[in-house]
Amino acid sequence: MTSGLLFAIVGVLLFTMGGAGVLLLDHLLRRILAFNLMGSGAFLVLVGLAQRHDVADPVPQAMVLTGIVVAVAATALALALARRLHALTGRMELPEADDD
Amino acid sequence: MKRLVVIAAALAFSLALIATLLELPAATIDLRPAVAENLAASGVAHPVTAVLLNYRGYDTLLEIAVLLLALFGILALGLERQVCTLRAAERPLQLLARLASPLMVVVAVYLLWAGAWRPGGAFQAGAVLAAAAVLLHLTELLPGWLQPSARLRWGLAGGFLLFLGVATAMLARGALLEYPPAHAGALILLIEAGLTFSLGLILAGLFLFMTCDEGGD
Amino acid sequence: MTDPGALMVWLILLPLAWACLAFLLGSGRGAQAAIIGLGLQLGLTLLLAVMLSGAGAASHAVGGWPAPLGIALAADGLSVLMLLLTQLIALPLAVYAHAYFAAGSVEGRYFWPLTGILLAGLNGLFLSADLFNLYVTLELVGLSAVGLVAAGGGVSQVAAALRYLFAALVGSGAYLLGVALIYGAYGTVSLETLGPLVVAEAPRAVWLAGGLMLVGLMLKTALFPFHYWLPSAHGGAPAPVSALLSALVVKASFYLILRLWLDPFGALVARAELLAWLPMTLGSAAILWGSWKAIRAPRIKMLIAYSTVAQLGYLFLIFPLLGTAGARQAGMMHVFAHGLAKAAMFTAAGVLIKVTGQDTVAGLAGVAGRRPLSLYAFGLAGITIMGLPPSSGFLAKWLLIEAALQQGHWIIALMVLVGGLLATAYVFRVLRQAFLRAPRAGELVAVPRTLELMAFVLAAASVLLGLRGVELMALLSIGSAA
Amino acid sequence: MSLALGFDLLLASALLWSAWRALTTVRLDHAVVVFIVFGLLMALAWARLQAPDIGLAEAAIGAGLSGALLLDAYGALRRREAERKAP
Repeated sequence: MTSGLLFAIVGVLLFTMGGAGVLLLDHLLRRILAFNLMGSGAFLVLVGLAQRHDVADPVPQAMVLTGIVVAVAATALALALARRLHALTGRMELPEADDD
Repeated sequence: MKRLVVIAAALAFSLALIATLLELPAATIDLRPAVAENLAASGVAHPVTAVLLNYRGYDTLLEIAVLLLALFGILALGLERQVCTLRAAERPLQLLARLASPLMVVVAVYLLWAGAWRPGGAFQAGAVLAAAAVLLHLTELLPGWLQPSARLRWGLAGGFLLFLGVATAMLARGALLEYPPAHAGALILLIEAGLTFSLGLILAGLFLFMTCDEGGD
Repeated sequence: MTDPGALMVWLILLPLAWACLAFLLGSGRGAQAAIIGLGLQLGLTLLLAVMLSGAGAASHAVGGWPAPLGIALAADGLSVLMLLLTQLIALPLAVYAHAYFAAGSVEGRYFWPLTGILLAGLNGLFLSADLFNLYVTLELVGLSAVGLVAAGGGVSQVAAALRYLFAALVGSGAYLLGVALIYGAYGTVSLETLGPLVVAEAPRAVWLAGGLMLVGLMLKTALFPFHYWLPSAHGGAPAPVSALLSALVVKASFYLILRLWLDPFGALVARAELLAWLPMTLGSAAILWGSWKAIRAPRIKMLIAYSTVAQLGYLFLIFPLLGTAGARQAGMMHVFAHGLAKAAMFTAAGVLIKVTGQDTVAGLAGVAGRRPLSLYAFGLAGITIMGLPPSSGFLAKWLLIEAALQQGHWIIALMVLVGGLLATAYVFRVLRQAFLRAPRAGELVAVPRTLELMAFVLAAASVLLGLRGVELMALLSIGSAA
Repeated sequence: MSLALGFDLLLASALLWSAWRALTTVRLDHAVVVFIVFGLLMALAWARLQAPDIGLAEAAIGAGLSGALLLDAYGALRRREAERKAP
């Protein structure tokens, strides 16, 4: 098995682990961690799968660089919102949906 | 119950996907020859930088917009900030930070310059600049930021505006971001220099605008 | 400018430029820059539509690098219609927002930069012909929408924004994994190149990729049962933001589903015909559930938000019928009808809430006599939502029923009729309350006339479009094989 | 089994283990620190995938900046909770 394929498989596992985490965890900080794992997983699949014959491919590598910056932007926004919620309510979990 | 269902679904999905990855035939198209052939016209010698700032430079332009947008989003929350004061910190730590931060600026400039032919470039350089600012903040040498002044706003948006301006100017020649091969290297370096500066400020801002949203003491 | 490529590029550059200007100059001059920019964008879009209807679909290779090495922008009838709707709705909403936000408020200050980036993301999304570039535009749209929901808000707004953010991030994450699998299978993300490559005998990874992208985009479109984040986000945001989100943002991911469904995944879909009934079933459930919740909602903006959940359902009824041009026209007509009418409803509701100082349906008692223009706007938008002639909503439903009966799928026609009846129930709940001859308890707050005028313009457009809708939908044939 | 494959397998299991711990470990501060370790392991994985550019970016942005943001957020939570308990 090549490094590319191996890390693509790790990427799949990280993605589903992160996805399940976002769905199941209540604490917002953990959810943000889980979302980041999801992103890292998708990035590993993108590069790993493209390089499954172990030859470097600059195109997906550049895409992942873009993706990492987008992920940090999303993380920062999520943290700012979570901190705001904590400042207002003292809680780090989302309140029940207020949808009536 | 929900937990079990989600975990079972995640496991089943992982296994199915991994099985399909193992049987996937070779990709139909290989872009590597095209990347290599056009490298001479791209203005840089490092393929990843060529993809990032030339072949797919449009992605990068929009990605800077995403970063700016995150910053706008944080500022728009209207955090009730108190004045950010500096606390007393350990003198040796401060000395270390004072020594390290100019060094980090040098590293950033090197990464920016080296990006043309080897790993490095504006993002890594900007991140190092931001790390220097965070370090100065953690050692109480740099206070967190409140609402940005006009000058800081120009600094934050300047790199993006420069990129946007160059991209637009190229439109007059034919296509958005179509650099003339003779000047591509210089134009990319100009854009990267502007981006490094603004990315350093934006990434530092993501940290420094948030850190003052509550009185620490 | 005679080159359609340059027009397309300017539609993305202009909103980015005025977003930056608004950030640098502050809200007063920022709003002026935005309104001028939006006026230009509308002009450019009209020019693009005229140009394409003469010369056919156009594309622009960004950086001068043709796909698959570079990124291509492409405009066909579908993109042009979405662009047209976006600028048509954004301009009156900008004028409305300029009057809506108090000078100096933090949500007013950042409304312009965030909206500029949102519109650049939307225009970029409608023009992009590259799966990874589409991911970046999806993030631009999603994150700016979250920022707009949260801006300057209290607990419920911030919580709604967070719920929305996680839904948007999981949605775009699933989409991104799909893109990664496609790149792994074919070595390209260019839509144009992928078109002939994706055949019915595609490897299973491609099927999974399509599934991931579909589910991720459904989550972003808030299709039932993924609608859980929508009511609190659309119902809790300031009125101009709610209007932008309901009228445009959810349509962007719907547009992308439709585009990818037709091509490059058309070959896969043709092989599994039953697949088209999945979106249709979910859409039907959305119509029933959303309408039921709208009929029961105590607060007016929640009522409108649940109406959006229901109305999005119609868009997914067209999938089993997509073989005919009529079904695509019906879908796009509904996108227009709902976009204009929903923007009108949220803006009118924004006026009524400002005037009465509270947001319950019960609190509207007797408001008709005092604010007739706003209520008239709400009523006109209601006519479109219910689908009464001559509105564009009627035309959309007519086209849909016609396409359904032509192919013998009477169940789809039945869903359209049931949805219309349910919509009548919740629209009349508001109107009946407003026309009650109840003595007003409190004083009514004065509001700028511009607010009511813009709500009226949007509502009138949604009705009058019914008279010229067929001509508009003819644009859909640009660059379309069928 | 070659040395390279052995290293890759070790790295892969370390990645999965640290990801799992970041989600499940009881203490929040430990979770954040494990997440930063995960970021550094990712940087190593990128190096193994012949992607040093991403490795640099991951270490600086993924582990460094995200880590600093998360730690700062955690610190803010602790401070505010302490204030609430002892006003």
